[in-house]
Amino acid sequence: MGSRSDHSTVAVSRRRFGRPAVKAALVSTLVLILAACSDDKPLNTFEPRGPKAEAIDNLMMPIWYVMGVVFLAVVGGGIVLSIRNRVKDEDFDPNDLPEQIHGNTKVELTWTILPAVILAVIAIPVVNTIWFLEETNEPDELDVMVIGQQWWWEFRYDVDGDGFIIDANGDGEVNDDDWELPVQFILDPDDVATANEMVVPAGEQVDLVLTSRDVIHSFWIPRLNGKRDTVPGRWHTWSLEADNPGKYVGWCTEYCGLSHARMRMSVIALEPADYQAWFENQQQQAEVPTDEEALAGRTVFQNQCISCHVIDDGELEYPDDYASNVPLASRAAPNLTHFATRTTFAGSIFSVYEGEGTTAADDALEVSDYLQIPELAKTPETRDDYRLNTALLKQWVANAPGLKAMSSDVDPETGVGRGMLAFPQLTDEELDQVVAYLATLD
Amino acid sequence: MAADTQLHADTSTDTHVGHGHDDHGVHPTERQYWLVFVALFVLTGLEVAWSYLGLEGVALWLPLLVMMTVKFLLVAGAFMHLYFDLKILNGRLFAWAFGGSLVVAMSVYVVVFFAFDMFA
Amino acid sequence: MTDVAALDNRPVANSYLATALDDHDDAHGGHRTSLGLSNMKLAMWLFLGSECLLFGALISTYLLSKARFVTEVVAGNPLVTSTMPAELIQEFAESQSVEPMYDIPFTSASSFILLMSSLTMVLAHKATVEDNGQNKIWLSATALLGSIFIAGQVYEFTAFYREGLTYTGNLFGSAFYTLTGFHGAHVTGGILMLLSLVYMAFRGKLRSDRAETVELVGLYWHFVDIVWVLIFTIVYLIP
Amino acid sequence: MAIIEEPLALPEGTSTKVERPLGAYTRPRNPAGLVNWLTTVDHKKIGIMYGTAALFFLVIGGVAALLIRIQLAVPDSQFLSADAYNQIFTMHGTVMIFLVVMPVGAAFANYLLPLQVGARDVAFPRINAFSFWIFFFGGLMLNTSWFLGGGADGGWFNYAPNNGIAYSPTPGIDFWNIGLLIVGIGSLTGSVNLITTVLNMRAPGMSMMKVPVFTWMTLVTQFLLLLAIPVLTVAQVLLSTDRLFGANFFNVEQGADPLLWQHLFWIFGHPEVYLMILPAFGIVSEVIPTFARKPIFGYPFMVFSGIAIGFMGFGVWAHHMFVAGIGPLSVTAFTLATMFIAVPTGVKILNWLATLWGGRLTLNTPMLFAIALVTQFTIGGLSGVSHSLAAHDTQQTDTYYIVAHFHYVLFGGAFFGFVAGMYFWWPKAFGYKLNDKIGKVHFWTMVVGFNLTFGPQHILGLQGMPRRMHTYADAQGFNLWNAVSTFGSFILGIGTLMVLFNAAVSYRNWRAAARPDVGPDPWDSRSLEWSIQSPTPEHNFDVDPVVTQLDDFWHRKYQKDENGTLRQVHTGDEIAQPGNGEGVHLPAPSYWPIMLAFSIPILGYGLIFNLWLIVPAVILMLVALYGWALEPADDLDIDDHHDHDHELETV
Repeated sequence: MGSRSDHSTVAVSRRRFGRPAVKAALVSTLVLILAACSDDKPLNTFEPRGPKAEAIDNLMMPIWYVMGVVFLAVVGGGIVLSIRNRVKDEDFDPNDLPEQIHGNTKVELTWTILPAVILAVIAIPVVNTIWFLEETNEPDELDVMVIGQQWWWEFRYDVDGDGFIIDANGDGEVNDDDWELPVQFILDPDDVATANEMVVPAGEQVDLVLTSRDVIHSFWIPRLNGKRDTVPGRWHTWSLEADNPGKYVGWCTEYCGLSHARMRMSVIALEPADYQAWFENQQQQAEVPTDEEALAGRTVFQNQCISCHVIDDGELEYPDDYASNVPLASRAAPNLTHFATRTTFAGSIFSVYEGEGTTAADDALEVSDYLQIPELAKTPETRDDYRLNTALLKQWVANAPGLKAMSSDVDPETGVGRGMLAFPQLTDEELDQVVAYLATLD
Repeated sequence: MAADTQLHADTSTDTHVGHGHDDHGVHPTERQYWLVFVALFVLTGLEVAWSYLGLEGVALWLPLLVMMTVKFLLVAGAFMHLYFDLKILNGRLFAWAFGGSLVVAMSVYVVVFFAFDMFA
Repeated sequence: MTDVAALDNRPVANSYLATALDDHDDAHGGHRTSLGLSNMKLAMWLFLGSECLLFGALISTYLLSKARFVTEVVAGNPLVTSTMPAELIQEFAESQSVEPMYDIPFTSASSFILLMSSLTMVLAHKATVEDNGQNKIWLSATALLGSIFIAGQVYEFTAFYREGLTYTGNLFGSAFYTLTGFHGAHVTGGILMLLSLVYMAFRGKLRSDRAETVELVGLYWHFVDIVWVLIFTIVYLIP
Repeated sequence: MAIIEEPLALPEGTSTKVERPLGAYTRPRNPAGLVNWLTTVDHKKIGIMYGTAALFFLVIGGVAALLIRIQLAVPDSQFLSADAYNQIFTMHGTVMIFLVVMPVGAAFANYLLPLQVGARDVAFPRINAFSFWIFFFGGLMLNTSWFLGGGADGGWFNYAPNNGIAYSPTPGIDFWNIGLLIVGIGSLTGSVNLITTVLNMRAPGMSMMKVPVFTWMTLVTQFLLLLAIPVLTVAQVLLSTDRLFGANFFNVEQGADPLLWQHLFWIFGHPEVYLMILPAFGIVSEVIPTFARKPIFGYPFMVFSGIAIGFMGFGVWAHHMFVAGIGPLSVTAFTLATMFIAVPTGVKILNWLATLWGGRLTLNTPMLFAIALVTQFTIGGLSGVSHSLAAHDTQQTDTYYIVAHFHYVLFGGAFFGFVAGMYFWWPKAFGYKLNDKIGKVHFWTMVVGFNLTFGPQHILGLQGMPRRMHTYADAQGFNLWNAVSTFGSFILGIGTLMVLFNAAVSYRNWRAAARPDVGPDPWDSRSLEWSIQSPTPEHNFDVDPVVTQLDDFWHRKYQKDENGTLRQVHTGDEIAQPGNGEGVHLPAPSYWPIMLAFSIPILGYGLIFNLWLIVPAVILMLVALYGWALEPADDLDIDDHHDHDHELETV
């Protein structure tokens, strides 16, 4: 029953096993970290590009250092103490007892109170930042409504500056009571609706109103601000601002079901003048195409797509029960009125145009070209840089659930499906026509 | 019981050796039970009457909540013997177990109400 | 008795055998208590503490649902509503118009009955402690009063249902029926326990040595009563 | 001596003996083999069964973890479909939390609490058996969902309204709801039982401030369970009625607020987090003093910081909802509350370090794992501080940074602590030590694998990789660290399997060496469980140990000599109880706990598939309940000639 004797066989192997392995692990970790720093990381939270994200970063940098010191002290302390105070089994003597310290009230009070004081000091900037992030503009500035939906984003721009609702109850002013009426009377039909790409002016704070059509999503552009959930039945406020023009990508960050991983979005910040041009274009109705193939595509659209998608050209006919809601407010699917001005589709996972800098995930887009892309795609000299992604678009229209997991069965009770249906009935020719039509929507 | 006596001398006060059933403290008399019941009856009557006065806001719910709390304390204190348990050794533990849980429950849910702007 | 002979070749000083208590006490194993309290009673109180959180959550859910039912139902989620066919919206609006019409005198009477059952419960306990043979009467009375309360609740539910307040119709209905239903289920459980005690009492097996059993059922029963005290005021009297 | 009464005398001529409860059964008598395990009410066997069951579920959760890592090893992976991935990550979290970490905590608690407080068994042995069986059946039921329409796919947090029937029409979430409701019943009864045991069954002289730290931490844990489980129960009842009967609690179209689910879930969920880690804190607080040959530094601070952590655990739940839109005022309040929870946690870590300070350390496997807990948990604690700051949390929440954080806390913290405890108490439970050499290989494999798996996830999260993604794209810069993480996860998988390997090898060697006696006190330890033979005799203690101070057993071994120097005056083997408890009266085994536990999942299947199933379930339940109530807690005829217990247990 010797309590210690069986240890001796083990002691020999320890030194040989431990140290070099640890060293090797440390060195290789360091190398890996350095290698990783050179990669391109469009979502990196350490590279703020707007005042709100910078505020978060500035709050944290000193705290990271404090944490680093604590980390080294505790982990290092643990390792050093273990090695220094170690008694080898062969040296073990039951009567070699260390001093039996039961505690030291002063020391313990110190390391209870001191961290509490440090935390109390840290709390001041922490609380300040919380309230800074919540700050919004005065009314009348640009507001964008962000609507999460399985699995894409809709953005509505308040065109006339009267908010997102109209005087629905007829009391002479637009106020909170108007929210209490069903939506088709609420959402301002004059607003601009777009999907997956939010275009904003650079250097200006954009206030967001966030909600959701189905489940909880979360809107997050890491380089511009932290995230905020979009919760059905609730309207949250949040804001973002980009210092400079550029493309800033984000990702839905609240688990929202099947294709949560494929629900992305981007913010494209333009020079204010460019933004103004973009905005004015978005307010225009789509033109009825003159090209024969595109016109045929419009007919296919009218027959197959119109119960979900909206294209506002003033002439397409919509089902009656949605009459009050069209033309601009979209329903369960993206508003396609200016589809060709967007660079991504399907929850920002696919590119509308092929070519350098247009992949959905990266942020290398030449934003200075952004407004011209539909034009450039048609011009023979530049067509190779921005070529419409026809094959992918056709595939998408024909069988969207094949490209992105969706539960597109229609709920018999509400008539709502989640995600886009497959259209096996469309012929290859019809698909070509639809895509040709979509290409005209700029 | 000599061993017990010896033991009590050198151990902490909150530890005792004994058998089950040591917690039979003083229980109320039948008369006291009836009195408590009458009080509950009267309070219930008062509550109903108050709700018929047509008051609104604080004037309505504050007295109602006060009367509710008194009824609560009467049942817990007298019928559940909590008041009498306090008089037996360690009997306060029952009140702690129940009251502590009650306090946690109330604090937690009141905070939830705040989070939902229920008091706004 | 511990076999002391087994200790022969062991040093006795400092061993636990040398400082053991009277061995006779020890043999009662599970019945030594360090607080001088009964295990069963302590456990019951802990369980009731846990129930506080349970009913707290249910009452909170009810209050929240009621608040939102009154002020925000129609706003609901307009974006979802926008995708609903018009007739569904119509149906929805109708379901929201159903409000409960509390019958305060009726509920006051059933509250009173439940309070009275608490009185009979303590009297049953007292009768058991005193072993005066009356406990079967008081236990039967308690079970009977509890059953009347449950019958009243069934009647109330039926009346509300006929007025159109259904479990699935709107948020308020779900919350109301769940809260009061949970309480009703607790009362029913209590009645089952009481009936078991009544059976034992009539068989003459519920003597003073089992007073604690009656007390435990009593604690549960009074707790259920307390919950109703809260529900009656919060749900019925404060609109 | 008013509080010490003579036992109540039985009325003359009465017998409480119930030969055949309900006329159908005699209770199991001295059963052997399987029947013994099915009907046992012995807290030690129940503890071992908790551990074994948790190991079984660990395999399920671990395979799910490896599938997740394989899927994420490369961008745009097609290994798993989105649907399969969502089920797997949901079930991984659910199984690991409810069916692995919690029951392992329960295993240690069941085995050790009665021993550490010097009791023969827990307060309610049959309820203890019931707690285990209902946990086990609930866990099995949850996992049958794999074969009955698919696992839950809403995440372990299962946010409304994504958990509604409209968005998750398969029965997976119903299984999640009802399975966990059933598991929760076991946790609740278990907590009542263990709290009563610790408070009311301590050995003579053992006041609360002489109770070992492990027992204290487990006591706090059980209080957290007691108060947190009912909140989850309500949330799951609301959700079940929504899904199964068309109620409207989370129906947004009817005005419901989805945040109600989040509040209820996290009021439960945050105490849940602490109740997973606290038992491990308790374990290392036993292991470190033993192998440092020093008392725990600052015992009262350790105890009160544990209580503080438990108490504050109920006041910080909304930090899981910083970005959910609860308003800046709530966010500020919960940020402050959360930040200050770092204080008691920091106290614990510093006190462990202070225990190491100046100690004479034996660096064997349990000690290595205990020190690893201190360091790895510190990393998790620090990352926890970084997202207690709500502003910063808006960048971190729902990213892999959080995944890294809670794996450092739950794996590097709780799990390492459990492994330390396993190596430490293995000889007490089974009579032989686990091989220390293999143990050290096991240790290094796990530490390296663990850090390779979860360390890189810090970087991924800060680089913006969200959680719960079945795939990611090539151009997002996540490729390298995901590959490293997957590589690490396989090392970790091997490390985890070495638990089994070590147990098998050690057992074989022990058997080959003709089962040498490891002795009652193989580690020269401090608390009461080492003052009895190994493996623990069925009756635990021959006589009630009388306790005079904290670490009473150690102080009987080491005393000051005439010069005032501390010397070993006895070895543990010399003064341990010999294990021949004659005339000791033990609670007898019973069929009813397992029967009652078995009836409840049938009820669950009934709710999900066919309400008629409820009828046989309720009949079985009532039979079991009444059988239980009519059966005496102790069988009067089993190997016992002592005067009998005369009290009927009614619950």
